[in-house]
Amino acid sequence: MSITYLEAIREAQYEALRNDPKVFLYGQDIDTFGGAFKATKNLGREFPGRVFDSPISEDAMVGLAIGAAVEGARPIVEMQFADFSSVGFNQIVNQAATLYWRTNTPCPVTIRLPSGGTAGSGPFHSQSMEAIYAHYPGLVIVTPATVEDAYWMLLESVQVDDPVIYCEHKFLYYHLKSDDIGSRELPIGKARIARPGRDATVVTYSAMVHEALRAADELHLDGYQIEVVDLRSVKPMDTDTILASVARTGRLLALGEAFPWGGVTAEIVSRVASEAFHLLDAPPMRLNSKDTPIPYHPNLWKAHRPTVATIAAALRNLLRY
Amino acid sequence: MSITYLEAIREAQYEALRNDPKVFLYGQDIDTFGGAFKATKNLGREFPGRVFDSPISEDAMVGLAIGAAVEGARPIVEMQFADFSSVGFNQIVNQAATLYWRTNTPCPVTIRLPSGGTAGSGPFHSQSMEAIYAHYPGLVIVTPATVEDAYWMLLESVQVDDPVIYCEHKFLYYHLKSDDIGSRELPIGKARIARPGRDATVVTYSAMVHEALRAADELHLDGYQIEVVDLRSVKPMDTDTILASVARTGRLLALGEAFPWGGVTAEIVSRVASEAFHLLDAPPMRLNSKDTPIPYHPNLWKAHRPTVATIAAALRNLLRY
Amino acid sequence: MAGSLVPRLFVALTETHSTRAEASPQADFRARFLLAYQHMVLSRVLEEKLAALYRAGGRIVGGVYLGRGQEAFSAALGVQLRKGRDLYGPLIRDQAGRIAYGEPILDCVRTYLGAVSGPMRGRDGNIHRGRPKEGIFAMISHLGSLVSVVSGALFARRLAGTLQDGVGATSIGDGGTSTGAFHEGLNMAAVEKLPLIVSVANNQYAYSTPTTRQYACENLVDRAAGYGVAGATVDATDLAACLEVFDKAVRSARTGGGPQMVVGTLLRLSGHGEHDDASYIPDAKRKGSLSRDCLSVAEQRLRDEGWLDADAVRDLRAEARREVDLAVAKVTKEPLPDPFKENWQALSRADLAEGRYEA
Amino acid sequence: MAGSLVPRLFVALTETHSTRAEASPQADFRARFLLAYQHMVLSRVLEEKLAALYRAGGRIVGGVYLGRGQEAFSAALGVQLRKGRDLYGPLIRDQAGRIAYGEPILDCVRTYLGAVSGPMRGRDGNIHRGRPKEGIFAMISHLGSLVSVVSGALFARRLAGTLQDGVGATSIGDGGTSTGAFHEGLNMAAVEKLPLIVSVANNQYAYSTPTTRQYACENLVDRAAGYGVAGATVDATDLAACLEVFDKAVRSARTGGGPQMVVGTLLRLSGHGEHDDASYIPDAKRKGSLSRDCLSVAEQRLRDEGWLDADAVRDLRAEARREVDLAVAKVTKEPLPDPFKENWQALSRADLAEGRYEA
Ligand SMILES: Cc1ncc(C[n+]2csc(CCOP(=O)(O)OP(=O)(O)O)c2C)c(N)n1
Ligand SMILES: Cc1ncc(C[n+]2csc(CCOP(=O)(O)OP(=O)(O)O)c2C)c(N)n1
Ligand SMILES: [Mg+2]
Ligand SMILES: [Mg+2]
Repeated sequence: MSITYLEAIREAQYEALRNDPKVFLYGQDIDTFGGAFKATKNLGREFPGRVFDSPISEDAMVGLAIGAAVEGARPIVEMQFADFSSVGFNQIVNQAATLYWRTNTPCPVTIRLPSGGTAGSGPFHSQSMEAIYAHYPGLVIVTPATVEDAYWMLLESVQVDDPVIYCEHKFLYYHLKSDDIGSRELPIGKARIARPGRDATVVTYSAMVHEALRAADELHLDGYQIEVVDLRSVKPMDTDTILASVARTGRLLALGEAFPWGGVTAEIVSRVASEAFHLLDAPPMRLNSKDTPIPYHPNLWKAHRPTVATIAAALRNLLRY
Repeated sequence: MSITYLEAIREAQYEALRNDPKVFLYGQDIDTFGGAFKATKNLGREFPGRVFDSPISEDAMVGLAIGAAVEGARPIVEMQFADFSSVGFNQIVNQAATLYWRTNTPCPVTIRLPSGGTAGSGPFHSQSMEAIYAHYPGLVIVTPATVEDAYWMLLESVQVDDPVIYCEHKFLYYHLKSDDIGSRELPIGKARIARPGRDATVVTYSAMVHEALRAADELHLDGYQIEVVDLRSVKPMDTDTILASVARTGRLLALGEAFPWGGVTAEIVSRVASEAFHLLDAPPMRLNSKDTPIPYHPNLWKAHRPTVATIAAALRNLLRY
Repeated sequence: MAGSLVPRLFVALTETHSTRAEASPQADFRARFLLAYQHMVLSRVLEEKLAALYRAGGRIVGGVYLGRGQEAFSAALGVQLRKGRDLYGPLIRDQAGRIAYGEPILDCVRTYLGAVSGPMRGRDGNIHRGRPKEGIFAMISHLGSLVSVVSGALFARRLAGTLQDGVGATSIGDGGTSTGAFHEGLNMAAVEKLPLIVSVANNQYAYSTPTTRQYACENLVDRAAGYGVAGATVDATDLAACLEVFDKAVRSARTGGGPQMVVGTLLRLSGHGEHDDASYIPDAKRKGSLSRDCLSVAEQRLRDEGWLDADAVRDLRAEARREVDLAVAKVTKEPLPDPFKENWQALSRADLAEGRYEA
Repeated sequence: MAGSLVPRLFVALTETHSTRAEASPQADFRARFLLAYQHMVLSRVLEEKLAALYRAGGRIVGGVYLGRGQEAFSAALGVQLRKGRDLYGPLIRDQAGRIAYGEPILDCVRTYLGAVSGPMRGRDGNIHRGRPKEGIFAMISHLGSLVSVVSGALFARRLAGTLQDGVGATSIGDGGTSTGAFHEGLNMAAVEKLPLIVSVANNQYAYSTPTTRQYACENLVDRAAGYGVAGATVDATDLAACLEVFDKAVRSARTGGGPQMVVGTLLRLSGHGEHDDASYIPDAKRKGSLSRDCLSVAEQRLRDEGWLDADAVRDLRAEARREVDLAVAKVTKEPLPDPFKENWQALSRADLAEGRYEA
């Protein structure tokens, strides 16, 4: 019996609700309906009075969670899609993120952002907003890439006394399976070597970890050993693990699904360039999605985001150097 | 008779209104009152029926401007402070920024963001949001650092058929003066060598250009020639000019007033590291504000943002390398 | 009137419509009723086809969102609008209103199928379509955000002196009224006294969420007074009533009455999308008074008035089916987007575009 | 009751207040009136001092925002709240309400002067202060955003079973009602049937913007019905009327009446901030009926009722002045923030903090 990435998110919320009466869930269509993606399936029935359907009011959803957190609650807010957090943006970056620093009052709010592209989702149901939130002080941004991390990092997020933006990738919901959720391996803030190698390092996160692994397989046929680092959380970013990997391989490709200006890949490359300049045998490279909104039609969507083919091509250039 | 940075912004809007009947201004307290900073002083009287006081509705202010732009108008929206654009965020990044790409309809909206820190302004009247907007496709982000650019780039912004986020720095409003607004030197998208040098390059923008110039003066006493590049617009970012400067100096400090995670400085460093790796004689450096909200009290605020002292110190480290 | 080809038997009525000034109130009403009904039928048939294509799989990627049951409310507003001179910001369930406004059904089919020939060129899909320069806005997903945009277009026309008696209309659902964007937009429209009609389709659910979890007022029309705008309610399953209420609202907006809020009550007769069986809607509601199908209600009226007999109705549906099949057949042969032919630029000013570190 | 030291002559009344259950309605009203008046005086005197410090320059950095003229409306709500058991989210012009709720004036002075000993430790200033864990929230600048936050705190207490008869109150201005946050927050509070009191101080201006450019309804209370919440209006210059309306609203909220919207009408008797001479307010308005100073109105009533004679009023002001001067003198000697002693961390979890590439 195996468990999917989506089921792991559901199970983690089940556990969180079971372990701590202070936990409650607030979001659109998450009670009876179990959420647009069924990430809260049956939780309303299993935990009566602790799972709430919200009006379509993202600003107030986050505001309500913040006020509840001040009173010691540990709410989990589900955004129906990450893209809609744009209308909850202010409460997240200016209210939740500043509360502890301003008033010494912890703000243990977890905000789930169903993120990333899937075929046919279009410009407003596909966004990856981790860089937007990571830019603001006062937030922790996690980006699980595995079933195990989806589970353990969500549980840990709920326990963190600071606001956590939990970016779950919709592309992994159903496809990604594991035999079980395993045991907690790493805490938030530590990256993971998803695949050891010696010729080049790909530093990435979320769904792109799997594209990178496939590209690494492809290059393995040519005899290259590509190391893949899964950041797990983009803020904090585990720079030590990144630098250690680059020290081994001397080559860096920063890979992400978000828009190309700024963002996680720029942060990765600039950290390595600043702190491990002499470990680099080749100029560090970046690969992101294109600088346009995310297209609806699969023909365009597939070309908008990095793919195994473009990642492999980038790696070949990096290795050829 | 000299003109301040703030007056230049006012004059540019005067010109824009005078040159083109399609231009109108929409914002809080900008009509009779002339705006919180007086950037629209008398414009309501000089152009009756074209300067409008808005309700406190940033989302709708931007939405109204977008709809007007669809009809061929060229609105200028004043946010009272950049920080409040957080509640207009969705209309900016999802409606204005996607309109042309989705529907082939140009969206010539200019949104003025009074940005950056000043003593005693605190966490919600001091923010620099250029990186937040630059991350999203479909927007042009300008960051004038001089009286001349404040004037000419605002006029040019209004003429651009795409949404322009015009980040004006409040710290420069009154202090920064020029004898006249001169003539248009460079278009949006081209950076400027604010000070030529040969030992190290500081790439920066907006108010930090002036801090960098002072730091350069300081290092000049030790015989160092620091080149200062004023980006003028952070998106597009004039990478050629940056690379050419780094080719001359071999050393890079990316400097900005925004928060340290991601943002303009990460983009600068990663571009240089990727495209001019071998031009660098030392690891590229970054200097930003601290990773906390912007403090209210001057003692803290002065320590939160880069200063001549910290910039000079960073440059010394860079040169010592 | 519809850009789609118009069944022969309606040409006359259509003309009556377009010259309605002279026509008698009764003839005028009859004409609009028949015209709206025609659009409702075409909309229903088109959406049934889309649903079938969705179930068949393969061709339609992403979701399908139907206006089933809301055709009367949507079309009744659409027939009041003059393409171009009036502005329209349709939302999720406005296929009938789109047809009535004059959006060719090819725009719908091409957008659902992602054809490059469509208005969205495969870049956006399904209900996220429009031609702003022709007066019909392309909604983004964020609910409520069109209210201020349509208002802005009216605002600009008034400034430019080109508004004349033009109006703008946009739709929202019961759920969408909870957004800050809706509030800010409608309040601003009221402050600016714009000729904006906001049609609120209260179909009892926002996705799976019942109105009890969406608002606490008696009736959403109670909000009109708080904005200082005119408010009206209507049984949205009754085309005749819808025509009346929108006729009044649009007239009032045209003649300086300011924003108009029209709240229609009905039940969503489909899932939120075709992926959704709406099993959360209790039988009581499914069988309740709100669950009347506006199309049957309209057909009953047609028979009662003797305006259209069963054969005519059958012909009309057949005609609509032919039109829809033609459109689908045509679009199916059209080219799909080609990533290598895309310019991949979000800005109109190519010289200001960036294209670094991309896939 | 005020945490600030209480003038001797009020101890008795204060006790009457705290045991008001037994007291006669008249005695109770008199007690609350006198108590509220005391807070109003202290607030006015404190703010006059802040304004003086601002004009003197040097010590206060940034703006000063006064509640001058709004003391009655603000204090009348504050005296209804029980610190800790009830929650309070004051806004720009609630100095009197803060004192009434029990915020020590030292919190105010320390925040304005940026003393590390204050609740905001120099990190935030002026009106952006509070002690959330003690029931008083620290507003961020973005208007409207406290409505949902205070609602959330009530929501959590109800979930935890600790709410009992507790209520939450927050304030907004005429301008703040135009924000999406206000709409979403109040609507959500109504859906959740929370014991929330929203006091709307319609002081005719939002900074320089008159209400004609802010909303188009007759009276902002017209919005209450649209949210399905109770609505009431009051002449906010009349302390007696304010006490009555808030007494009713808070009682109703305590006893399951759901959210309460109280709209007070008055004129802002200061600039938006002390930097603003408010020259945009026409003389007609300045001299109009709304321009009554609630403090004089209250003092008139005190004399009419024979509750307090001129000497007592003088003593009271003198006492307040002493208290304020003491506070300012004390704080002026306290240490200012030291960047080297700051931990410069936005997270409570130091191990998750980043600190790279910083100034
Ligand atoms: C701001 C925002 N939040 C969430 C969503 C996701 N969403 C899309 S449709 C929908 C339900 C809309 O309900 P309603 O407004 O009643 O319209 P209906 O579907 O019933 O026609 C939701 C929650 C959205 N589109 N925008
Ligand atoms: C969302 C947002 N936009 C703009 C501002 C800037 N601002 C601060 S106070 C103010 C006027 C507020 O007017 P009102 O709500 O009537 O309160 P009053 O000052 O009259 O008490 C404005 C526009 C803000 N604080 N928040
Ligand atoms: Mg609905
Ligand atoms: Mg006001």
